[in-house]
Amino acid sequence: MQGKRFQVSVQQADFDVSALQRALMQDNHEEGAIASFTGYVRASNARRDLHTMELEHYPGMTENSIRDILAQASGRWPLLNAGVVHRVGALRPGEQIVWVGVASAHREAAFGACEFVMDYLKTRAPFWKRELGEEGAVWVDARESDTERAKRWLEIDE
Amino acid sequence: MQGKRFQVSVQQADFDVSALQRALMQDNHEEGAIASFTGYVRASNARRDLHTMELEHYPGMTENSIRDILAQASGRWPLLNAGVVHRVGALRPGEQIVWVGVASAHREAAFGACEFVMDYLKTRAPFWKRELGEEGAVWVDARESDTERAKRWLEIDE
Amino acid sequence: MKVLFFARVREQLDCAGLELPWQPAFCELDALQEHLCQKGANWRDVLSQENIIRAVNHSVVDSSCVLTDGDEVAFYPPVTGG
Amino acid sequence: MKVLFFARVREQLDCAGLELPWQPAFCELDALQEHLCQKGANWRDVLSQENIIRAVNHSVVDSSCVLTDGDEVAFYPPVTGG
Repeated sequence: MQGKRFQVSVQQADFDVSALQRALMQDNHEEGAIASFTGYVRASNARRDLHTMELEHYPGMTENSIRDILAQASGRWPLLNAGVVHRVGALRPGEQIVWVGVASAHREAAFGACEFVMDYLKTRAPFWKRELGEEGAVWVDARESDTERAKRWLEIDE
Repeated sequence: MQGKRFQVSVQQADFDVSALQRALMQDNHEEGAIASFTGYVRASNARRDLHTMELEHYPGMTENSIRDILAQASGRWPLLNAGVVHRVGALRPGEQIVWVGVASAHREAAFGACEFVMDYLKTRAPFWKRELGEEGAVWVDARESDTERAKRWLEIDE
Repeated sequence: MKVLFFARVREQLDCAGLELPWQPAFCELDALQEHLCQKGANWRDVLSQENIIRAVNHSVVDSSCVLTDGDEVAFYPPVTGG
Repeated sequence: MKVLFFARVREQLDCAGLELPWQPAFCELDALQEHLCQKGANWRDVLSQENIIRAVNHSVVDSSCVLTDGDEVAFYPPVTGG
């Protein structure tokens, strides 16, 4: 088995999920499964018509915290490769925000790790969303349900 | 909300996950989340060095059973769109076998449905794998662990 | 009536399928299966395997069921796709 | 010592960050925070919000901790990425 590779990118540019997924494959074809998640800017919102989503982050810490999340995932599941791409800046409805991809020999590990990384990314990585609509700019509030989902993994440990 | 669309394809040709994922998006940008799974032909095997994986299926029933699995998933989760592509014929190590993609407003539904569809696909859809290696051709045995994973969903119902 | 065999079952029978003219004896799946078993010792061995799955008109059936003229019946081993 | 503010906190303070010359009084995170609160009523209001998260050298800290010259400290609201 080749060494695990973690690809992390925080970028303004859009990304191509096919290319990202291909980059998770090794030459020795050990991978049987890739689970991936892509998050998009939704058009509808309880409060207003969204025209732009602005994403701010904490350069340096963002990359470190994502690498830490991937390292935790690879301690829980037998992963081969994993990658995270998170966009920052101004995004429009329908645009891709985030991609998480996890390659493993079998699907159990790939699915588990992909969901774990998303749950931790949502509650740990220093990104902040601001919605710009007709009524002006509003910072998005953290969701209690995201905190609860991330806590599940601690309960599984006990 | 536009109507749910289920895309099902059983084909010899390879597929592009970016194009498949884009096809799950609607014009009204209701999607916040796409979870996807891609299965690959693994090179290593307990018994022999694999050089070709042959996939046989039951034309007609295959497509019907996949549509039935997608309909069951959309009864369990608020899905927007979903798609399944499954290849048949002769495949080489590293090649893509299957893709499942699920779009929903939020990630909980997308992840849950994607894993459900894979578990049911593995245990219900009439596909059979035969491995060709140095020692000849061997039909792949069904895995007990796949049956157990599919049963989880029945237990969740109770 | 169309009868199909897949994968290991098809290989073991050396037969991908049969077109059978309808007979009243085929009005039950178990009866059709017994009719096929009478084609020879190999047929009985193969079709008596414990894990054989039976599908009627593209739906898996867990026990015998009523058949009618024009039905499509399939016998196959546990599936291994995905 | 570098102090950074992000998102709603940055906006409320109208300040993205400060470079502070090291003082022995900054040897604890709580003491540094109290020093910042003394910059004015608005600073005290904003930095006293219950859900403020504190990070030292890119790691979130749950309680006060020892600081040393050259540390990077950040104050920010709950994260909302992904």
